[in-house]
Amino acid sequence: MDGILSLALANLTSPLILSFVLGFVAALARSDLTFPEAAAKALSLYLLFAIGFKGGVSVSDHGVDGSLGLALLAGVVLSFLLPIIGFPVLRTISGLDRTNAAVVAAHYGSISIVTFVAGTSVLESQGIASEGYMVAVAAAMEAPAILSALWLISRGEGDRRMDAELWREILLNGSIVLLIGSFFIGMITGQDGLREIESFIVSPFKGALCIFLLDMGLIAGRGLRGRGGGLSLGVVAFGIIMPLIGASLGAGTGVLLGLTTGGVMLMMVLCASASYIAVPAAMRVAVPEADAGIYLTLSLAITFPFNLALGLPIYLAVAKALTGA
Amino acid sequence: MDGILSLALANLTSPLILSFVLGFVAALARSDLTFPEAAAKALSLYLLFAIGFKGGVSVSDHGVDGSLGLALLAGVVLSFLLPIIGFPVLRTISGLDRTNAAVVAAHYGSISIVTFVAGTSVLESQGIASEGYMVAVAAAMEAPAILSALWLISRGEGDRRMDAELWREILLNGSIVLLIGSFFIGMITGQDGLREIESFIVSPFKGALCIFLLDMGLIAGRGLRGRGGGLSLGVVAFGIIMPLIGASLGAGTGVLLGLTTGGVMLMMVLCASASYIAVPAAMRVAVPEADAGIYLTLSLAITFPFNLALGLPIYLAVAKALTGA
Amino acid sequence: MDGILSLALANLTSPLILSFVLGFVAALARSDLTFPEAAAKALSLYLLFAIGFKGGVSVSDHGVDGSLGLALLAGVVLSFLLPIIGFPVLRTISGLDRTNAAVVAAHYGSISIVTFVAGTSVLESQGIASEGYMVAVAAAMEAPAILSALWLISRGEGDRRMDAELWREILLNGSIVLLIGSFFIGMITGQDGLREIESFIVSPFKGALCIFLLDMGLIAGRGLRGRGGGLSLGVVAFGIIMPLIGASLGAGTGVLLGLTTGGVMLMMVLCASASYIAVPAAMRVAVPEADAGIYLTLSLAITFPFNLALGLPIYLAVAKALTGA
Amino acid sequence: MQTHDAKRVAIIIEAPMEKRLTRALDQADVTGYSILDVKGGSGRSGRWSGAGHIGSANGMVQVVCIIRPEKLDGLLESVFSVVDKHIGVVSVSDCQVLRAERF
Amino acid sequence: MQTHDAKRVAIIIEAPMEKRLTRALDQADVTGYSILDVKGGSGRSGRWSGAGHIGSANGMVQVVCIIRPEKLDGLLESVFSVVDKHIGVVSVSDCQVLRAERF
Amino acid sequence: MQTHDAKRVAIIIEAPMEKRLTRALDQADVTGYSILDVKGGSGRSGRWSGAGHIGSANGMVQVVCIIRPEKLDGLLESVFSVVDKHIGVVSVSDCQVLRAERF
Ligand SMILES: Nc1ncnc2c1ncn2[C@@H]1O[C@H](COP(=O)(O)O)[C@@H](O)[C@H]1O
Ligand SMILES: Nc1ncnc2c1ncn2[C@@H]1O[C@H](COP(=O)(O)O)[C@@H](O)[C@H]1O
Ligand SMILES: Nc1ncnc2c1ncn2[C@@H]1O[C@H](COP(=O)(O)O)[C@@H](O)[C@H]1O
Ligand code: NA
Ligand code: NA
Ligand code: NA
Repeated sequence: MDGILSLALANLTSPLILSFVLGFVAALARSDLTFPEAAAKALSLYLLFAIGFKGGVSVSDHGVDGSLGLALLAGVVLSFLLPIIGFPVLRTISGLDRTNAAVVAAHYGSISIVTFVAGTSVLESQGIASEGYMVAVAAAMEAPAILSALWLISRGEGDRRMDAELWREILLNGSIVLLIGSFFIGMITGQDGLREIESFIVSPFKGALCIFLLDMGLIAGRGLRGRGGGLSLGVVAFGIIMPLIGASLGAGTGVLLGLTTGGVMLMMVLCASASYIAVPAAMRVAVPEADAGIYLTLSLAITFPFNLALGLPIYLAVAKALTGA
Repeated sequence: MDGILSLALANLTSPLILSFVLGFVAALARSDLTFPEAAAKALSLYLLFAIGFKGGVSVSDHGVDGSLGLALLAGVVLSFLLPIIGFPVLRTISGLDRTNAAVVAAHYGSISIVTFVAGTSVLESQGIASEGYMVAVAAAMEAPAILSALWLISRGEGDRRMDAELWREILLNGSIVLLIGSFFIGMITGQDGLREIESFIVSPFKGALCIFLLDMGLIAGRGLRGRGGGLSLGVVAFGIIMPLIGASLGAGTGVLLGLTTGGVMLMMVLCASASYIAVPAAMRVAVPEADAGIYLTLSLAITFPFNLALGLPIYLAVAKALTGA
Repeated sequence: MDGILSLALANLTSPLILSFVLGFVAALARSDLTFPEAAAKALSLYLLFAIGFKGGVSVSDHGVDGSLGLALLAGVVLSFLLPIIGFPVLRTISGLDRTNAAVVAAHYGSISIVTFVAGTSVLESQGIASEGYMVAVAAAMEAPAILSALWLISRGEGDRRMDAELWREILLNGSIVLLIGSFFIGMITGQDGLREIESFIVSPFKGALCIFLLDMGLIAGRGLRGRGGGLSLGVVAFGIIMPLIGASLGAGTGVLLGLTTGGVMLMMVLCASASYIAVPAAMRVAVPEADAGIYLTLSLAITFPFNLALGLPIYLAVAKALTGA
Repeated sequence: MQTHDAKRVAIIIEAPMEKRLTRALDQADVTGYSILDVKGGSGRSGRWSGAGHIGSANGMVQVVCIIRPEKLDGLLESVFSVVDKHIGVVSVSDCQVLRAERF
Repeated sequence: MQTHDAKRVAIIIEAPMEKRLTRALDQADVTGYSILDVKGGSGRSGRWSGAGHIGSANGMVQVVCIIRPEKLDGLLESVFSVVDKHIGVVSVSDCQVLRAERF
Repeated sequence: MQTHDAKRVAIIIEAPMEKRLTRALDQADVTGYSILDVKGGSGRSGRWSGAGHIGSANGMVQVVCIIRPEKLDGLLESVFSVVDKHIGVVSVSDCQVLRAERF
């Protein structure tokens, strides 16, 4: 308990979190501080490339064993399952209609790569290793949840809106392709490749992440100011309860798979985090009648900050306890 | 004198100034070299974040004493005063009407953060320390001058155009918020935080500043080509005289406050430099009838290059002489 | 032979090439992975600034001798000549009409600075030095080819479309100005200047180039998908044969000039590469009736990848053999 | 100077629907259109701004087609099939064009 | 396809005035508009270009509102109260819209 | 509110021709225009998208001029001299403006 608290405190006073807080506060105070869209996009591509590459290098260091396959499978299953678990919870505590509830739940089966990146960053500053292939698990968990949401909706209405085209779009969306692609580049080029571009993707990484989190804070704050008032208490509660449910399942799975402390923590982070890029884009197309104000705001302005500030230290402490580290 | 000359020469052949010159010449030669707006904006956010953070870390190292409060107060007073001093000078030598003269004068009470950054960079290459809190003074000096300008105008016309909304916009404008915010982050996280993101905000800083100054050169050159011909000799002269007046006041204040050599120099830089972001934006809204061609061009294409190329070495030499360094 | 193969293999598994391949494959698979235009532009300005600066520093280290003048002259002559050599070849194997053939040929007299940058990067990882002034040769070769193309067209039609304005635009286009300008900055500031901004322009360079090549892969892949099918076999063949013709002429010239191994290789790269920035922009204005789909696609989607993947190791092996290294 | 009657159709739609819309236009044989970025706005679903957004789920684009009057109905029908349930505004106005052979 | 008469109002105004304009629109009960970036231009106060600018003092934006004809006068009046002393161009044209219930 | 008849001319043209077009406008005494970015499109020469492009050879821009009706012919002629052989669409529509003294 004491460990969690001191960890939480260290986390809360890290430049990463403080940068997020700065953005958040600036937005709530209605400052005109904004980040150019192109710069934010470029920064996110940089983070994806770097995290994928480093994951690949780490796999090339330790070799691939059966656990990679198992972890991927577990990730896909969890991504399918989490919305189905979340859906009745959300319906019960919020009273959202079937469509909106299904769409919101889908976000929690998928993942937030920035939360994942922040998680690896916490591990790094504590000198805790983790399975490099967790990056691949992250990529694998992006999409399945979408299917669960559509199944939940169709049970009520009996129609489907997913065409082949939309599937292609989701599975080949930029984040997934870049993450997997750079993972493979890292795996192929290994330490030699890393040495060549280390001072681009390793040393400035944390600073770049600060700037990115500053922008995320701005977006989350603006979201909360714009729509936050409109979120019912039940919905907001879900945005905090669901990560904890997800993290518990992730913890169990991680331990069953025999992952390291770092690996268990990252699995928890993946399950606890909610998508705000891939799933919203797919939902806009497939379920236009769902209210984007609910799902985007909840995922960005409630769950993301919760995970960043409180979730990460909790998940790490639990992972440590479970793996006896 | 010899010291100034050799300093000026060293300054003039630094990559920073040469990058500015390159942009300036390219613009005058009507090259199509341009910097994407988003990239320039992102770069300026980076510079603000880095300079604020480093200032905060330095304050966390040396602790806060009464001098911080005094320096802030002095900065605010100077920001109020400088336009009121500049206004009659400008009226006399240029014959501008009251409104335009007041608006132009306001720019000289506020500050140019890039000139400030270039000043810290000159100090660094000479290994001269300065008070970390000068960053906070810079932020405090952004806005008061605007009030002076409006007071000068209203004395003639008897109206005011500042509403609460505009004040909020000015005081919470992006630059101020980012500067102050990152200053606090630096203060809270101190050397530990700095170590984490050093290779992002310290090592590449000077190179990034080069690129930014290249862009500033382009903008200044284009401004001069577009509107430069329209500036009367009196107005141009003001753009060079006023920085010297400001610097003198800054020097006196710095010495009175007992600042270090670096601190005195930076106080001079703040007083000598003219705003080209915060004040123009406010003036567009509050005094739309003033001619943006005059104030933007003067500040960007005359005063900024003057300070960068000649002002900085002069101010440093004076600061050294005054503090006996 | 064996040397070429192992070199080619090392080249093909470098992060640089793999990043390009990732972009290329993502585009062919119709992923929505895209790079913001502003970020790509900013990255290209960074690469130009860094490469120019480093070239200048290297000249300041070794001093300027007569060989610089000779190399510049040779570059200009080759830029004029290559389109005139390429034109009949292209007409013969592709049957393109005079106008389109002339315009396509012009691209091969000019140069691709990214191919050049990738070439210097290969040299660096092998620890092979090269003449710093090759950067200036690159800049000198950008434009003359355009004149040759217009001469080839006018022989058929008897008209010219180049006005003074267009010449100014071409000769002062952003890439040339930035390259030459930063070359001079590097020459003036030398090692001192380099030390100040090294951790901006040297250490992260290769990583930044990876990201840029990823984007080039996306563009090339999209080009190929969009228009690739429309390129006749003869045109495609030209896109591979012409670099080899150019490289041979470059090799001969480099040896005659007495360049080092690295210098010979870079001269080959310049002659082998095809423009996709300066020349297309000029042709859009001067020869609007030419089909941009042909020249842009050929240069970007055929010749650029060919040079990157196969050309560079071949040219290096030949340069080594010719200079006995 | 000789001009010809035409219609200018402007469609404001969510960015994730852009490809579907242009595909529908292609299928309706409307091969001329231009796409402009919309950087913010307001509608029944509230205000939004593109600033700082990282995904494309939140943005909108404006697609402008200039077409011969007789092709308007076909175009509107195929546009409608895409826009139907979606956020989006479709407006049509009269205009004149030079070089009618291009349309 | 059934269309309805509407007005398209396009306002080009300095970026620092954008928020004031949209606030005036909100107050005039005009809740539908889209904002587009203007990257350069020319007017009585000379030429300008957004390229490389770092503040927003220099830029302009275009705000487009499509409204029912009967709301035009109210809109113009509230726009005018903001645009009055400011740089800016206001143009109004006729158009047709689908789905009139949205306006 | 008092409005005045005017014409709105919208020219979509390749980015490398932008300066030539605005020069022609200046020479035809049309000193009011705004330039907007076009981020993609489709025409007789196929589809294109600005995404990721590094040169300007590939982009297009839209130049919008609002002018008094009597100046239209002069404008179109000088525009035509530039657009002639080039990719590009010119459309003209009627509009009303506030503050006619500005045009
Ligand atoms: N009347 C209108 N005029 C111009 N743009 C509109 C209008 N109504 C909606 N829009 C645009 O379409 C988006 C979505 O509209 P809505 O579906 O009403 O929320 C808005 O954010 C605006 O960008
Ligand atoms: N007649 C016009 N047509 C289109 N845009 C215009 C016109 N007049 C002015 N503008 C735009 O409004 C800005 C300011 O105009 P002005 O106040 O006349 O200097 C210009 O830079 C253009 O972007
Ligand atoms: N009918 C049209 N309506 C709107 N934009 C068009 C139209 N035709 C062409 N364009 C634009 O002009 C560009 C070049 O057209 P084109 O010369 O026909 O290939 C296209 O890519 C579009 O951006
Ligand atoms: Na999750
Ligand atoms: Na000042
Ligand atoms: Na060549």
